[in-house]
Amino acid sequence: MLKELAKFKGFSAKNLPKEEPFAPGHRACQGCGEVLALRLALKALGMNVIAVSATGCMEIISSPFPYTSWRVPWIHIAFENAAAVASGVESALKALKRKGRFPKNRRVDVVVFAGDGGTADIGLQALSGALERGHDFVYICLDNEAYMNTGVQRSSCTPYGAMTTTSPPGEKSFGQMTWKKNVPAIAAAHGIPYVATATPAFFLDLMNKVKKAALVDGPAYVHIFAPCPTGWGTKGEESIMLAKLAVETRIFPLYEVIEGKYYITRKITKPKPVEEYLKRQRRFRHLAEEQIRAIQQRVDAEYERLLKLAECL
Amino acid sequence: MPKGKDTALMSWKEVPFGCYILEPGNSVKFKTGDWRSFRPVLDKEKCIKCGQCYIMCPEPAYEADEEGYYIVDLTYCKGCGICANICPKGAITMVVEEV
Amino acid sequence: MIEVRLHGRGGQGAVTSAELIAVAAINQGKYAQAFPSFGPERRGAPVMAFVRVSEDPIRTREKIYAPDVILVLDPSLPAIVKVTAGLKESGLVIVNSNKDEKTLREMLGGWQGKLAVVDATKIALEELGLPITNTTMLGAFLKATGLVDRDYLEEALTERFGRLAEKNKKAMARAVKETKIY
Amino acid sequence: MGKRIAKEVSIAIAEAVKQCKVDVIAAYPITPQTHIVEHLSELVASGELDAEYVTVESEHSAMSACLGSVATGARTFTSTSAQGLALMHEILFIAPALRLPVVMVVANRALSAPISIWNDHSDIMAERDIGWIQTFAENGQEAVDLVYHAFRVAEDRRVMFPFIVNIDGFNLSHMIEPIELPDQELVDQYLPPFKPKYKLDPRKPISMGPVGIPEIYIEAKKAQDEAFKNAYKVVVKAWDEFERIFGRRYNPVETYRMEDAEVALLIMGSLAETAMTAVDKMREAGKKVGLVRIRLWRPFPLKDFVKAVKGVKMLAVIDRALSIGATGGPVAVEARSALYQVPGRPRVVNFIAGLGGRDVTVEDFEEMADKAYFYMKKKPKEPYEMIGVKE
Repeated sequence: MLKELAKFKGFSAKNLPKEEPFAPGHRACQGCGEVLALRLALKALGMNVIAVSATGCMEIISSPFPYTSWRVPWIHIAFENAAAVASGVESALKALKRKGRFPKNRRVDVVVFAGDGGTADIGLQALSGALERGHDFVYICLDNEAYMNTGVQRSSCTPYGAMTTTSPPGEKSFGQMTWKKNVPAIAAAHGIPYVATATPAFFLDLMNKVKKAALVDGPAYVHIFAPCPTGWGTKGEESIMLAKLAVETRIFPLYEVIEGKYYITRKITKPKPVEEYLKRQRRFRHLAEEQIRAIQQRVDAEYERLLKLAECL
Repeated sequence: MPKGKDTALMSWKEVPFGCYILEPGNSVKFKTGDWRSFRPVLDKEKCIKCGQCYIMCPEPAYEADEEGYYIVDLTYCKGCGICANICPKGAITMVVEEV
Repeated sequence: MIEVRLHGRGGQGAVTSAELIAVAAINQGKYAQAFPSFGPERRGAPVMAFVRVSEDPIRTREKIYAPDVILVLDPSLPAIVKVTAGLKESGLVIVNSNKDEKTLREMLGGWQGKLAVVDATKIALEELGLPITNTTMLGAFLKATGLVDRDYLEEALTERFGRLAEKNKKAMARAVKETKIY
Repeated sequence: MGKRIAKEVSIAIAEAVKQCKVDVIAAYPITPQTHIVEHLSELVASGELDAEYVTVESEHSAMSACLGSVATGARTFTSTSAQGLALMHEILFIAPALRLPVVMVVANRALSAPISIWNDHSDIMAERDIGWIQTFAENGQEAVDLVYHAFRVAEDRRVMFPFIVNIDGFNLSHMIEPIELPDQELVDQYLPPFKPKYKLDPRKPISMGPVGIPEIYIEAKKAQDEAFKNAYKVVVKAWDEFERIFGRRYNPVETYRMEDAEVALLIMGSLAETAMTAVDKMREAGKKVGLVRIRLWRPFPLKDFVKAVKGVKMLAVIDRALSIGATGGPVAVEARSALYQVPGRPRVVNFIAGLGGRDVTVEDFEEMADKAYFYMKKKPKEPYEMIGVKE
């Protein structure tokens, strides 16, 4: 175990931080799972944070002038470069601390929030660069599996079979024809100290992982699965239930990669069938049995692979 | 722009430096409660004060009162129903918002 | 204003020679410009570098079309490149070669003007253990032109090469002695 | 004062940046900017410069990291060229809008295709409208001096705009010439520490880069535009102060032998030196030719420019970039527009020269002046023409 994490006891339902670094009055959709993930992540991090947002839903809903939901210092520059902006923030802090222009012992966590498009597609190069250079920062991908901000277009994190406005089903298509890009594995391949997956349905797990990500020296990546009622065609009240179901069907397994070692943080021994998850969402409504079977097989195989990775300790 | 129908928020001379927002978290001034068509109603009899509604609220709109019950702030509650959906005791019901 | 064109091969240090001449000239109070030929050439390819030296501030950024002096660092170049192109009639060619004057003039396309020759490759091999002739050829340049003072050139060498400067100075000194002027 | 020494201009620029005590450098290598950033990384590696050197993976990230850095309150520098500048394009607009005063040296170079690493002004002319303060250096000394000036102006609280110092790629960046680097003490006297009023700091949180809804966007842009125009005064004052401390005088627009000129050449950048030599030759031949050089390109020094060309019959604008399908090169279009309201304005003819590293010689400048004389009597058929193109 990393020495930076040795002292961290973890949050519990009884000792949650009182602070809400993310204020109400934001413009997220009813039942937005993404803004909940953002709120919980910031709650775990506290007020000594500099936050960088990529363009996307969370940026738009949190900052329409003259209102901001950010109670911590926050900057948004563009879509694809949040990791690079954070590199600059972190480097500046380092230089200013060394030169005595910022309190040396004051801990400031630099955190990036970006969506799946801003992470897996357009921002992947900047992310890879920042991870490789070893900046001490936390990158949080809020993955709602498509470009929701622009009207639900497919991204490389859109799951197989899902309907989006640019992966519509038709005579020759059943929606998204490719498998979801495994960004946590890409992040882990950089050899960074900490990678994790999380979802707001397991809020303590999410908050603990985000906090650990901040505690480690060097880059950390947390991939958070965040239901989007608008983009998925689901009921707002079911966001948490769906996120839970994604874990229980093994569609979105929860794990950590600490210094390259995989740890499954919630083992699913009796998985529910994926169909149970798929059928509750309009984006999968068109799927035939054949595709559902393919998804089930893929999920099983991926989980097996993950188990093997975790066994190789 | 028709005369007198000016929609500008302020004069250009009043735009803050860099168009920054200098007051942290001032979105609390923006009341999202009027987005709501359903309202959560808590049955204190059933409530066990577990705080799931508070922690899972995306706004966040829930706060604990002196007795430890989590009470929704209707200024911000958009009526999504997550709280009612996840409440382990079924203590929250969504009712149609009266106009 | 005196304009010098240096011919070498990529990696042989023609640009460094040009720089050292400019540094020496500026340090002794003159004005100078040195610049490489900005090309995609890589190690081994024939390359050029340029120097202008003047008593007054230099106010042109043209390339050098009609040089006063040509400095050839590599003995094989005259056979491949027309090194005397554009050279003024009153100009001077300084060349690294072990050939006799007649053969050399033939190699230089029948150049009848001033000519200075030194077997810089031999000197460099003996003094530096490498066929890098740029500093050796500066000795020939010193002797043939007198455009910069030896002290300033040696100072520039010291600054540039640090602990390797002595060897280079020795090679340069030998070239001063062994350069033949026709 | 410092001693006049022989330096490659790029190295001297890096030394000047060191003297400005930058905190963060984020840069990506591109020819012909490389010597600047290589030398800076050496200075950081050797400990001579206490700064963070961020070896970003692209120019887009270079500019992004720079903005993050300045926003956090660190003095920040970068340098690029051509394709690299083009790759930054999106972020270049954001820097001034967010009032983040990064300083950048651009070693001007042609844009692809065909790929060309050589000098012209195509790269920077595609970035005219980004809202950065921009100057053009004529020689190595000026390049260095403009770096001190850039930091001083950019970080001034009345300004707080990013700043580009343009130097001609290779023609200037790779030139070894005499340069005087001032004593550190004088630089410190000239350049106060960077103390922005607003920055990213958990002790006083602010939000930078919010969404500009239609009810605020135009007011935000008007505020930016007004502040930018006001930067002119600080630019000039900082040159006054520069003269007081370092003894060298710089103006937004320079003139050479313009006393009674009927034809004036107008140019930006290092080729002005070659043009001066041409002017001298033509003066000797009895031709009344002068030279105007724009040093401050943005904000455009309208009054200085109009004053500089007053009384001239023909203004021959030499553009180092092509504005394809337009009514002239970018500088000519600017000059024509600037003069339109001026009574008794000179006629403007436009030559495009020296694209992609093609040499522009003294003879070429003479030819352009001669053509300007010719066009006094006979109007040109086209609004601009290219010089030195083989038919």
